[in-house]
Amino acid sequence: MDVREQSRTVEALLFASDRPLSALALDDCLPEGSDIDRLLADLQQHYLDRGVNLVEVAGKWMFQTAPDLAFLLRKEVEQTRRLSRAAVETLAVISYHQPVTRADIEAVRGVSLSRGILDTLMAADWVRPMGRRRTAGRPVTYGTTDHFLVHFGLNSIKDLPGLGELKAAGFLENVNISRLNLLDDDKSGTEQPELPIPPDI
Amino acid sequence: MDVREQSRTVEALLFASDRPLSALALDDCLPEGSDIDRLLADLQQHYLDRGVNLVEVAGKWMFQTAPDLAFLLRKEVEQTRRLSRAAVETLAVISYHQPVTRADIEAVRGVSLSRGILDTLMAADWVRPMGRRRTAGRPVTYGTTDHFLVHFGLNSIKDLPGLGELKAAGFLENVNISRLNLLDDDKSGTEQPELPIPPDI
Amino acid sequence: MTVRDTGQYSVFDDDPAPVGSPGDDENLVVDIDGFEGPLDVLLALARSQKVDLKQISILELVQQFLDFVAAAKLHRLEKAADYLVMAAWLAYLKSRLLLPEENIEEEYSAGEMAARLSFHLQRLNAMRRVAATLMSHNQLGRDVFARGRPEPVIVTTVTSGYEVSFYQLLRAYADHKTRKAVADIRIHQRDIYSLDQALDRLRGLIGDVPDWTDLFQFIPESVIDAKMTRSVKAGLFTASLEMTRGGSAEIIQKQMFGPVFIRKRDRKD
Repeated sequence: MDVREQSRTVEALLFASDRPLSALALDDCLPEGSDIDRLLADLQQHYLDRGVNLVEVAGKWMFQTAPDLAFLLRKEVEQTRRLSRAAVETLAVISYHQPVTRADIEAVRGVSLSRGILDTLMAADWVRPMGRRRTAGRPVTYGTTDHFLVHFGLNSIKDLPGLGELKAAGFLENVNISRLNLLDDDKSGTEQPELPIPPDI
Repeated sequence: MDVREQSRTVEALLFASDRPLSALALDDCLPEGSDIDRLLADLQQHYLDRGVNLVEVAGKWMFQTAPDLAFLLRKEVEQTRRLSRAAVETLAVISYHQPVTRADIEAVRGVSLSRGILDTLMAADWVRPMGRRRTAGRPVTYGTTDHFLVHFGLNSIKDLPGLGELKAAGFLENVNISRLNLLDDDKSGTEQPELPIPPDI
Repeated sequence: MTVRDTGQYSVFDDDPAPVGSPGDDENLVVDIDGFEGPLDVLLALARSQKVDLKQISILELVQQFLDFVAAAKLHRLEKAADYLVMAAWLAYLKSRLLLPEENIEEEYSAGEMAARLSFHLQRLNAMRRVAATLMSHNQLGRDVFARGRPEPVIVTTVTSGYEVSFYQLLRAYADHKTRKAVADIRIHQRDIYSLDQALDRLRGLIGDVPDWTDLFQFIPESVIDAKMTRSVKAGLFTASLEMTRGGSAEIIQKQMFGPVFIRKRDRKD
């Protein structure tokens, strides 16, 4: 292994490591007689005016964005957040059972729908009000948006795998589907036509 | 911002990320009139023989360690869990034949698809449902994800190894049709011979 | 030889793998579990002919498979109906291959059937080869590595503040269904004749009857349904025991499975 290969090795190790590495640790990966200090110094020199620099922190080495470009990283800090488990489940229920009312969702999930879940799903532009059901109180029904389809790579809501397919794919262990389907038949209100929602909702 | 600074910017952004970035997203961080394609090509060239390379995967760009150093790095990082042979074969059938239905996969492999294979591949985010086929029963079809391409270092499905040969040999034609074509070009799909063999041979 | 699926994936291309070295048929030890179905066996057998898959002798292949199944029968073939069906089909193909073509008026000639089988084997073989190639490709996180210490920046044309994969969505729905399957146990309300009803009826009627009476005479006439009748009988019997225990009645049964008689009893007796 010549010096060039040694240098490439150190470069790759530092890049792939999830923590700063000491010269000693790096040296362990190199053949006997390698001059690790020299390799590090050369690499540092090579990266000196590039977009990333090789820096020594507390006696260990790591790659870091050049300080003058750090603003780039801060500028776009739009970290994606994780949806709560309840929210994912609510989204799943809405997508499979739409159009559904709040009460439907609660009936299906068996727990009351905490405030903020629907708001979150609507803010994410995955769920939208669809209309009003022609039943007492004329509750608002919810369904999924086009953006939902785009996000999950679906052409239409009919492309969601059915229960049989979920089971076949191994998602539903030891569950009797025919029984599930029966239970789902109590999905009320499917026959009632939806009323269009007024624009101020 | 001169070209040198633009290059440093792109380098810093790509280096900071552990997932591929699209040229479009990178371009958003550059001043008007920057030639992002040129910048990427130059960077790729610069890193060509270094320990870290700039690669295009799934139509996006990312830095990763040079493949020839794999033997050195492997011990550094925990081995990815081994897939069962059935899972690997299923992944291959899906990636080369996509979009495919369960029945297609079973026809090619000559064995029914056991539980735990599709959901494992989906959990690894390599495979996803694509839609439904317009045939009786409208079965769900499966295909590969962008993450699959990234994981295997492919820019697109067209880059799958050996794709051309498989195509030339007629192995990738519609699974069911090709079976019939082999026997009789004039036969329509409805007249499948009733041979006592499950799965279809 | 024995073949075991270790669950590990190996680069099996050009391995003369599963069926073992050709020629030692006499020592053929068969472990069906080692194979993924009959096509897998056939491919392994075909490979053992050590010729291009396009040139394999289907007849010889068929015979080898039939031998394989015959040997496997001694073991646990009942687990593998597919093998038997395939064997039946191959036996049929073999007979067709041996018979002169002109005597047969069927949709497919033996040659076509053989070609079709050959095509399937070639395709499976090809898929296995590319599967092996694919797995030997550089894999991210195994052979090549992304930045190990990514700096927290996400450069995307931000579409949504939340990250949920399709898998997570399906998983959530499936988990919900699984929980629901456990939670939603509905017990149908059953029509039963309660002990209280039976006691009321017996107490009300027993005074009107002077002597030993068959307990089942007290079954209300309105009860005609068989299930309900059973419930009423059980109720009345329990009630009669209860009343006997309390001293307000006595019961007698003269033979096994015979009728139970009841009569009112005075405490003073």
